[in-house]
This record gives sequence, C-alpha cells and structure tokens, in this order.
Amino acid sequence: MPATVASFKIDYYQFLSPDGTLISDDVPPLAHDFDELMKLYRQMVLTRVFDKKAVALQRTGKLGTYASCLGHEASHVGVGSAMREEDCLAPMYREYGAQFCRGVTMSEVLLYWGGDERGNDFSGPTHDFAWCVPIATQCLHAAGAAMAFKLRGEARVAVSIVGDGGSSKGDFLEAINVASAFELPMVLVILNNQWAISVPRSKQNTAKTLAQKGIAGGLPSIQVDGNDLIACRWAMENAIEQAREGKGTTVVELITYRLSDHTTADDATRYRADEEVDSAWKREPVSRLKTYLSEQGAWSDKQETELLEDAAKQVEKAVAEYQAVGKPSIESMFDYMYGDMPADLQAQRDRALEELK
Amino acid sequence: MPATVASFKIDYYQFLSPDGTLISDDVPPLAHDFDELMKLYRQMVLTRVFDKKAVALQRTGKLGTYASCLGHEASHVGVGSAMREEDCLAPMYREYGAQFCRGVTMSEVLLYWGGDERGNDFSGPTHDFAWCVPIATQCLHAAGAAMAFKLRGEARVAVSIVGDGGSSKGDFLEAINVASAFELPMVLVILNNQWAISVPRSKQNTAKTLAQKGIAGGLPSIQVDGNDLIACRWAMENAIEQAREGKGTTVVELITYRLSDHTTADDATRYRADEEVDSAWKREPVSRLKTYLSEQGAWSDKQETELLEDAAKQVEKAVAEYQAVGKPSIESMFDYMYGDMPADLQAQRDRALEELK
Amino acid sequence: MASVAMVEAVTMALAWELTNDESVVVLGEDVGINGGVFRATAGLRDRFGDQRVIDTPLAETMIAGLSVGLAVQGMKPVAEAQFMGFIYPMLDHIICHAARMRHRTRGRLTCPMVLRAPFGGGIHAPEHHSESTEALFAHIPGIRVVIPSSPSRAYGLLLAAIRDPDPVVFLEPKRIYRLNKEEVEDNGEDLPLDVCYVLRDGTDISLVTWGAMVKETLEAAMSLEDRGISAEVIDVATISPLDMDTIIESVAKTGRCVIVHEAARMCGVGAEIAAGLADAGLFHLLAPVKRVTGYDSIMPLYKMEMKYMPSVKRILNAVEEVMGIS
Amino acid sequence: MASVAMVEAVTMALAWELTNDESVVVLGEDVGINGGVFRATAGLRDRFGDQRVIDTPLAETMIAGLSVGLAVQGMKPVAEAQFMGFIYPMLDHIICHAARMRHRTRGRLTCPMVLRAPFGGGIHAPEHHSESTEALFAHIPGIRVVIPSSPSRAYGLLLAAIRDPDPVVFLEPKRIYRLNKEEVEDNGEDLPLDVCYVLRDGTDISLVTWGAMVKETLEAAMSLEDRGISAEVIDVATISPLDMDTIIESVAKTGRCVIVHEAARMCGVGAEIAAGLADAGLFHLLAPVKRVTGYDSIMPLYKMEMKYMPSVKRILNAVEEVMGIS
Ligand SMILES: Cc1ncc(C[n+]2csc(CCOP(=O)(O)OP(=O)(O)O)c2C)c(N)n1
Ligand SMILES: Cc1ncc(C[n+]2csc(CCOP(=O)(O)OP(=O)(O)O)c2C)c(N)n1
Ligand SMILES: [Mg+2]
Ligand SMILES: [Mg+2]
Repeated sequence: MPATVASFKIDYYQFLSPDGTLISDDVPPLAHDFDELMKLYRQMVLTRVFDKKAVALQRTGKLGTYASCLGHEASHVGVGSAMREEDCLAPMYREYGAQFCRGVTMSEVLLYWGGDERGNDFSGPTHDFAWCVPIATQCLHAAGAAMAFKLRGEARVAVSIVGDGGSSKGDFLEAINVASAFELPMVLVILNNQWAISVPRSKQNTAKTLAQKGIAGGLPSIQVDGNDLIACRWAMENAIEQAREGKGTTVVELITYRLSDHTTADDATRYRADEEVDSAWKREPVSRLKTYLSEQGAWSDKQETELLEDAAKQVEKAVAEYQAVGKPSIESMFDYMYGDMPADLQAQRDRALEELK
Repeated sequence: MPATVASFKIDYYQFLSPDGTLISDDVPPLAHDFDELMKLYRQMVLTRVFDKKAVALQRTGKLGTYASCLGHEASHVGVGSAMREEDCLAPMYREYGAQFCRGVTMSEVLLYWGGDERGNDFSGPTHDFAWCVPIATQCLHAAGAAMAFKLRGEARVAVSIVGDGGSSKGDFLEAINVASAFELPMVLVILNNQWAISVPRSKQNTAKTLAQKGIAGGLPSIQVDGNDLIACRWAMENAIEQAREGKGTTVVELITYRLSDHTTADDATRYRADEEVDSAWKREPVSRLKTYLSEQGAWSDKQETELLEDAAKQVEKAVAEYQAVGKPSIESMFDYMYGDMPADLQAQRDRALEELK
Repeated sequence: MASVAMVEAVTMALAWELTNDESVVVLGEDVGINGGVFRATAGLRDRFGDQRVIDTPLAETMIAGLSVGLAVQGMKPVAEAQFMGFIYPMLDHIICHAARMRHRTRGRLTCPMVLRAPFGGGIHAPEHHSESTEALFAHIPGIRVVIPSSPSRAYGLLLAAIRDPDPVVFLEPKRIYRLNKEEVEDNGEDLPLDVCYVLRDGTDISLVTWGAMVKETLEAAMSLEDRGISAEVIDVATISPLDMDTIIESVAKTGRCVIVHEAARMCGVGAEIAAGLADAGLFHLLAPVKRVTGYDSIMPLYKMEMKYMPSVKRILNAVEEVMGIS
Repeated sequence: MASVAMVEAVTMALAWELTNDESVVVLGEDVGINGGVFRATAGLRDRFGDQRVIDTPLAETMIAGLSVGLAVQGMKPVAEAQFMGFIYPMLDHIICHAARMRHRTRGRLTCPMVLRAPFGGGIHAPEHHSESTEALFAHIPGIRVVIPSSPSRAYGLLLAAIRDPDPVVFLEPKRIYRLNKEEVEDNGEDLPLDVCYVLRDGTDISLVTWGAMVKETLEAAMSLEDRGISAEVIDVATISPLDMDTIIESVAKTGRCVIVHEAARMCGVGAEIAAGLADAGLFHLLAPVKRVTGYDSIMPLYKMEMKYMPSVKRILNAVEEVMGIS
C-alpha cells in the first residue's frame, strides 16, 4: 500500500453564464456593484472598438501586422482593473484591454504595431514592462520584478500574462519554479484562447488543464471562465491580494477564445472550422456582460449608443495622434543603445547621418 | 461554488525499511526472488567498490575531478536493471551503477573522468547517450529518442535521469510537456539526492514533492524510496512497461542522499551538517539490502567476503585497463568534428601535426 | 521544369527528401496544417501525414533538444525555428550537443539534423522578426551554416544540408523568399556545402555578400558597370565552413574588396572574411577592406528598418572610397 | 593595501559595491553559503546576508530572466553563470531583452545588470568547463563584454561593470584566478570600460590578446626580446565596445600584428581586430595579420586541452612567419 504524500485539485470558477445570467446566488459583491460593472463594461467595449479599428487600419495599409484581441476583453479588463498602479504588468503582445486600464494609450499601441519604438514609451505606469514578443520570456521578468519588490519590502505585485502556447515554454515553467522557491508576490496568468497561431490547445499537451502546471511548484492554481468579467476580476483580485499579503504566487488560467486570426498576417480559416468560431461567439464576453447589465436594468440601449459613439470618438482621436507622429530620426537608431555611447557607435552614427539623408 | 475539474495525488512507495525489514506483506515478487536480489546486490556492491577506488585515484592524482555516486546504488541499479538492452538511457554524469547494468565498462568511466573522450565510446548499448554535463538537457534527448522509437513503431523505451537541482531547469519541464503532447514511451527519473552541489532540495522550490512536476503534463508521477532496491526496481519496471505498452511517460522521483561531496573538487562540510550525513548513512541502500538478504538466510558473511574480493579484482583490472590507455593523438582533436572534414580544418590539422609534436 | 520562388524551392527540397528518405521528419511550430508562417512547408502534412510533418508544442529549447535526440537515434529531423529571432533558446542544444555529439563520442553517436530559420529584415515584420545573427552560429565548430540566395541554390543546398552527416543551420533570407522565380528541376541533385558562388565576374573590385543582400549588391555592381567599374560579386552561400580560397582568388584579381551583410558589423561574418584577407590575402590588397553592414545597434521596428540595412547607395559609397573616387 | 589574486579582487569589488550600493544583489548557483565554486563570492553571504547574496534554483534561463526583471525594476543584479559552458540558456534573455530594453523603450526602461562567468581552459576541468565563446557576446549590440587579466584590472573593471547603466558580460579567465598576486587598493576606484591596456611597449610587432592568454603572450614577448625582437603586448580587456584606436596606433608603430586568443578562430574576436586592421590599419601593415587561436574544433577533455590552446611556441612560430624569420 503506497502512502499518499500529496494531493491537489484544480477548481473552475464561473459566475456569469454565457447567456448572461448568474449561475448561482453565491457570487462576489462585484456582481451587484453595477457602477463598477458599467465602468468595466465600458473598458471592454472601448477595447473592442479600438481593436476593430486597428484591424481596419492594417487592412488599408495604415498599420503594420497587428495582433487582434477580439474576444479577450473580459480577461484583459479583469486583469488590468484588478491591479494597482504601483503593481507591475509584464504583458505579451495583445493585452491592450489590460493595458488601457493601466494607462497605456491607444496611440501607443498603434505606434508599436506601426513600426515605431516610441509606442513602448508608455504613458501608463512607466515601470510596466514593454510588449514582449519572445514568447513566455516576460514571465521571468515578472518574477524578477516581484523579487525586487520583495527584496525592497514594497507591497507591490507583478503580474505576467502568457498564452496557452507560451505555457509550454521553459521560461513560464521556470517562472513557476522560482516563484515557489522565493515565494514571490506574483500572479502568473495563462490566457488560454485555445490557439497558438495554428496549433490548438490540445496539441500543447494532453493534460486536463493548463492551470495544473502551477502544481509543479506547489502554487495555488485555478481555472476561470475568461469570458466572464465577474469571475476574471474576482479571481485576479484574490490572487493579487494573496500575493500582496506575502502568500506567494497564484497561477490563474483564464479560458477564452481567440475570435480573430492570430494576427492580420494570419488566415485562421486554413486551420480551424467555422463552426468552432461560431460557437465561440456564443460565449463571447462583451454581449454576455451587456445582457446581464440590461437584464438587471443597469444598462439601456441609449447608454449603449452613447458608449459606442464616445468610444468611436476616442479611437478616432488616438488614430489621429498616431498618424500625426513623424518618422523616427536617424539618430534614434543609435541614441538609445547605451547610457554612454561608445566612440565606435558614435562614428557609425555620424556616418549614418551623412549617408542616410 | 467552484467545480473541481481535476484532482491528483502523489503516492510514495517503499517496501524495504531502513532497518532491512519488509514494511508489509504486500510486496512485489522480487522481494522473495533471492537469486535476482543477490544479482542486483552484487551490482550495487561492485558499484560502491568502484566508486571508492575512483575517488582514491583522484586523490592520488591518477584521475581528474570525479563525481562520486556513493549512496545512489539502489536507485542506479533499480533503473539500469529494469531496462532492456534495446531501451535507451540518457544519463547525467554519475549514474555508473545504472550504466554498469547496461554494459558500460568501469574503464570507460575512468577514461571519461580521466580527460579522454574515448570514455564516451561505450562498449555498452552503443545507442545509449553519452554522459551529459549540461544539466537536464539529456531529458529532451531522451524525449527525442522516445519519439524516434514511436515514429518507427519500435517497442523501445527511453529513460532519462535528472537530479533534484536539474528538475528546476526548463529542459526537464519542457520534456514533461512534450512527453504529454506526444505520449512518448519514456520514463523521466528524478534522482533526488537532496543536494545540488551546495543548494539543498528545499531551495529548488517549496513544493512537497518533485514528482508532482509531472502533473503539469498530466503524467503519472510517483515518489519512491531511492534507497530501497526493491521499490526502485519495481517502480522502474512498471513505468517502463507502461511506456512500452504505449501508455506514455511516467515521472519517478527516487529519494536518496548524496553521501559524498558533489565531486572530488567539492567540500561538502562547507555547507552541510555532519549530523545530516550521519543520519543519511542509517538509510543507505547497500547495507539495507544486505541485512534483508542475511535475515532471509539468503546471504552469508562468506559470500560477502568473496563478493568484495571479486569486486576488488574487477576494479583493479579496470584501473589497469584505464592506465594502459595512451594519450589521445593530435589527430583526434580534428578527426571527429565532421563526417567530411572541411578543407580549412584539414589545414589546421596539418599545421597542428607540425607545431605540436 | 518548374519556375519557382525560393520559398517554393525549399518546399520542393523538403518534399524530395521526405519522399526518398523515410528517416526525414519535418517539425516545428505551425509547420503542419498551417504549412508554416511563410508557407515553406505548405502541403507537406497532407502529402506525408502528421507523423512526418509534425506540429510541436511552443518551446524552442524542446524543439532543439528533441531534434538532437531524434538525430542521434537514427532519424533526420529538419526542425524549423519560426523566425531567427526565436532561435536563441535553441543555442544551448546546438552548441553543447548537436555540434559535439560526434566528437564527444569518438564517432559513436552523430547528429545529422537541419535547423531551418527564415532570417533578415525588410518585410515590415514585428519586433524580433528581422534578425541576422548568422555569426553566432559561424563561431561554433562542429556545425555548418548555409544561406541560399536563389531558388536553385535553396533547393540544392537544402538537399545537401539534409543529407549531410552533421548538423546544419540553414538560414533562409525571407525578404527574397518570393522576389523572383527561377527554373528549378526537381531532380534531387544537391550542391556542395563548401563553395562560394561567383555570381558576376569583375576585374576592379570584389563585392562579397550572402542572403538577401545579394540583391542590393548585384544592383550596385550593375550601376558600377555603367560607370565603367567592373565589380565581381560573390555569394558566400556556405558561411561555415568558409570557402576563403574563392574569395582570395577574386581579390587576387581585383585587389579590392567590399563585404556586405545585414547583420551588425562587430564580430559579424564579414570580420572573418576581412581577417582572411588581412592574412593570406594581404599582398593582393590595393585598398582597405570595407564592410557595409547593419549598424552595431538593434534592428529597428519597420519604420526605420530599411535605414538600418545596407542600401545600394551605401555599397556604392564604400566602393568609391575603396576605389579612391567620388 | 592588500596583495590579492584575481579571484580575490573579484570578491573585493563585489563586497565594495554590496556595501556602497544597496540595490546590488549577487545571485547564482552556489554563490551563497558555498561562496561560489571558485570562491569568488566567498564570505559575502555571511557579510551581507541571504537577501543580498542569493542562491538560486538550478536554471540558467531563469537566472538571466530574473536578472533582467530585477534590473529593469531598479536593482543591480550581479548574476553568475557557474561556468561559461552553462551560459548558453541565458543568451535569449541577454540578446532579446537585456541588450534591447533601453532601445526598445526609448530609454524608459534600462537593464543595468552584470553577468559574471569564469571562462577558458587549462585547469583540468570536466567537459563543458573550459569554454571561450566571448565572440558570441561581442556580436550583440547593446551589451558590453569585459575580460580582466590581472587582479587590479579585475577589481577596477568589475566595479565599472556594476556601475555601468547597461548590461555587462564580465568574463573571468579562471586559469589565472590565482596565478599571481598583486597589490590592489580597495578604494572603490573603477576603470574605464572602453580602453585597451598596453602591457609592454615594443617597436617590431604588436601582440594583441586578452584573458589568460596574456600570460603566454607576455612570455613570448620576453623570449622575443632575448632574440632582439621588440614586441608590444596589448591586453584588449574591453572586448566590446572595442578600442581599435589603441591597437591601430600600436600597429602604426610596429607594422606587424599577431592576435592570440583561446577561442576557436572562425568568427572569433580576433577576426574583428584583424578586420579593423584590414580597413583603417591597412597601410600600416608590413606583413599579414596572423591569429594564434584555439582550433575550429571542440575544446578537448583535459588530457589534450593544453594542445588545443595557443602555446608560447605557437605564438613564436606565428611571429617568426610575420617577421619573415626562422
Ligand atoms: C519564442 C517564440 N517562438 C515563436 C514565436 C512566434 N509566435 C508568435 S505568437 C505565437 C503563438 C503564441 O500562442 P499563445 O502563447 O497561445 O498566445 P496567443 O497568440 O494565442 O495570445 C508564436 C508561435 C515567438 N513570438 N516567440
Ligand atoms: C546547465 C548547468 N548549470 C550548472 C552546472 C554546474 N553543475 C554541475 S552539477 C550541478 C548540481 C546538479 O545537482 P543535481 O541536479 O541535484 O544533480 P546531482 O549532482 O545532485 O546528482 C551544477 C550546478 C551544469 N553542469 N550545468
Ligand atoms: Mg493562445
Ligand atoms: Mg542532487
């Protein structure tokens, strides 16, 4: 007879069902805090309106390759709104919804995908990490940030977001391990949108959940309906609170769906069935929350119309800002390489200024 | 109320208690197969006698830095004896006990630590991987081997061994994930000897077990008393059988103790207490099995004396072989770089032959 | 005979080897049903099945380590790094294992694998999608580094890379993946892995380059011709091992050399070529060896990427310096 | 003033910065209670506590990524790779993040970290413990690469590396860790990160080297002196950015240059130096620039390692060729 020395479970959290009704009465206060919910709903809609526009800009040649966040709005806003200003976000490349909550501007997102490093010079929390294209590496940067906060005795929390694909990468897995070793004030979010470009979740591994990767480090690990804003926000608040109180890192798997192509350079019809996408639309987060708010009499068609108009205006303004930004200077290819520019690079800079004008 | 979507447990297996008595009647047949047990005991003793000699050779300047396997004998022989010839072992650098079972010779071990690549030209299964110093990388090589076997439809199993320290590294964690993704015929052994040079197990992470890292991939994962030969052999046989039958990869954490310094270049007294080592000696595998066999009347002092004499002879023979091997040739620095030697390297080789004689 | 673009020639070569060598497997992220983000493996999964053309989990270290294990155990993995910017987690297995397996074991084990990666800038791609760090691989003994610059060379060199008994890093200049088509006979004939290609004979100066920069370099040579300057153009193609003989032979004739590459200058492959000239080629040199390269700064996002990369103008400026004209 | 070996000078510099800059943390495998496998961090944990001198789990990628995060968020991590042979899993974070953070964010975020690693052969160590791959780092824009070759330079350069606002890879030639002692004043004075050191003036030939090879090179210079040949010896010390001016100045005087390094020749840092001479230094050159280096093969296990590494004899042979004597 073997002795069982450890046992674990993964719980799944959902409060708002796809049809926009509460699943039970056992819900967090947020479910009845309509002012707050409306604020968050506005963020979700703004994110979606922005995203639609960004794709349109790319299609018309006014923007480079762009990674849409269509369908991720509840997950993004849940993460972004649960964080404090002084906390630190280490995003991947499509978490605009979370970043807008933090203060990153829409024109900064456009600048980045418009091929301009100035997009990474966030107005938002200036300590937040830049967009991170090398998959999963941001998880270790968040761990380093969390360690800095812990070493300095600051009550701050680092949050990183990785995808279902990224959760296969050593960086994420080593982040879980070091979070465990140093009991870091961190939250490791797995944004499981079911696809890594053309590779479905089922091909990343055959485990039942991605959240259970946290068990490797003995970390509290949960699964959440990533299209349920109430659940996302609630789960992130708890996880961040735990971290702030010195209880270490939580792994939160947010289950959502990438309703768009991977990026504007991708064509998802090559590798996934329309039926799958259609059924995913039935679970999407924005209309779900809208239905709930409307049913509760907390949201009217008039408000919706106003919101959409207002969002459109804000987006137009951001696009104008973006388009008003000129080409970077030749100097900018050199001036941010080092705090003290080496003589040889200075010489290359001088020559470039001659040759490239 | 959250819904529990997955639950897991880690079981611990031990049959032979430190005092050499069976813990219960519920034991595998091996526990009463004394012929087999004596064979395995001889392997363990031979390994220990060899190890002692190798350390002595280093101390007297006849061998380079050497990594002792003192205390690992049950784990090593458990792994090595459970494998078939056609299976494939991806060792780290101190699994001599397992490798001797496979056919690697003692003089090859000495050659390798004696600074001679010829030590890696195993007489043993010529498909086994070489010693692997970059920690944990061998786990992915085993995964590749397992994939080759699976793609070719061969009923072969790859076994890799990683340490408690190495289990923190992405290579091992990614191996778990890919083992899950492709359901590879593999066994991932964690040889937890409590120390990674000066870093104790407790600093690698704060999880209860290392075995639970396998849960990240949804792999069957167990903990085993690595000083109990019966348990080690039994667990490995099961895991290998599962793999051979197409049931995928098992993670097996063998819990033992590094009774020696990390290597002959290390001084463990700098970082660990004598008491810890003393108490570890009370659980060590060789005398444990000997006690059991003696109590069962299956082993006599006379047999012990003969075994020790015979082992000493074999080791002396191996040392003589090792010392009879001459210095590698200048050519050997070049001739194994490529199947077709590039012209420029040929020129470097020609010049070396002139300059270095 | 089919007229194909370079990326199609890559697919052709892969298909040939998948057909004729059952130990060949193609693996990587999105190489299967999606046919690769550049379509380099388009259709291969349908033709050869998902046991030969394999989508892996997203983990580059794993892809490299898995390939080493596959190769050592008798398969011929052709792994893809989706972009060179994501190849770095693979370096440990390439440097410590792929490059050493034969040497380490005195030939008992070998590692015949190919690591393919699209590289270079100029396609308005996002951050990290425009790297040219071939020099990192060229410094590693035990592997080969190959860079085609035309459909026919892509076909013949990739066949040779897959058939080579040792690890080959095969870098595909994605900017010219579809630049122009060429008649390539799908006859399974490979090309040698240790010779440069003289693309254009000349007598006044040797222009040495590889990859996508062959385009700008040939354009520069053309405009030099209009000015009565005869430039020889060499496509190095096989970066490592490096065929210095062909280059020195050329410089023996011209006495002048300008090296062009996209990668940063400091310790780039251009340095090795110039160093070879400073040694065995010194007494042929009538003028300093100039390098026209990416700057020793980060490849910018796309608004500025063409400013970072060598242009025809910059090549001509260097030639003028070397020729002492202007 | 203390007479210390190079490894002790490293410890001194770490202690100084730990004392004077509370944002400095030392981290790595076995750097704590064990004081590092070469004792470079000996005693630091006891003096500064385990919140300043931190043993990490065994995961190099993590150590690098963690250090990037620490540095970006206001700490000054001094991370150790236990041996250069184990540094490769760190490359991704060094290349993609440490080197780019400032550029990527237009200066909003910076990454002032130091990555220390003992490197080089000659101590009869096991496999992978004798690497010299500084060229891989020298090719990466945005970082500095520094290699001391004496206790005082180790002290001053490491202080400068820790104080530098950007990432520095600090490679310590372990073969000479304890070779000879030197009086080093523990006064916190750093050295510039962009100048070579002329260790010995000469008029007939310039010998350019760094790290442990400074020893053999100086020995060669000595024996040349006995034969009436005056060799100038330069310790490059700051590999990247590279101070070509000092080297060219020297060659302008001597007209001849032999470069000596332990690393493989192909695309080694010696190539960059020779390339610089083939360009700005060409008209000073009276003879081919020779490189005496490790072979383009794997550093052998210890029975043969001294055969692999440049010897005084091999340096002298090259000098004779260059001087046209023998
Ligand atoms: C290390 C690395 N490998 C490959 C890529 C190319 N790539 C960009 S996004 C992507 C898929 C990521 O999927 P996932 O992690 O699920 O995130 P998602 O895009 O779905 O949000 C890949 C393979 C990359 N950016 N970095
Ligand atoms: C990638 C890598 N990092 C560091 C080292 C140096 N090193 C050699 S053994 C060792 C500790 C390994 O501990 P563990 O994995 O527990 O195996 P054990 O030695 O205890 O058998 C370290 C850090 C290495 N060989 N490889
Ligand atoms: Mg995804
Ligand atoms: Mg251990």
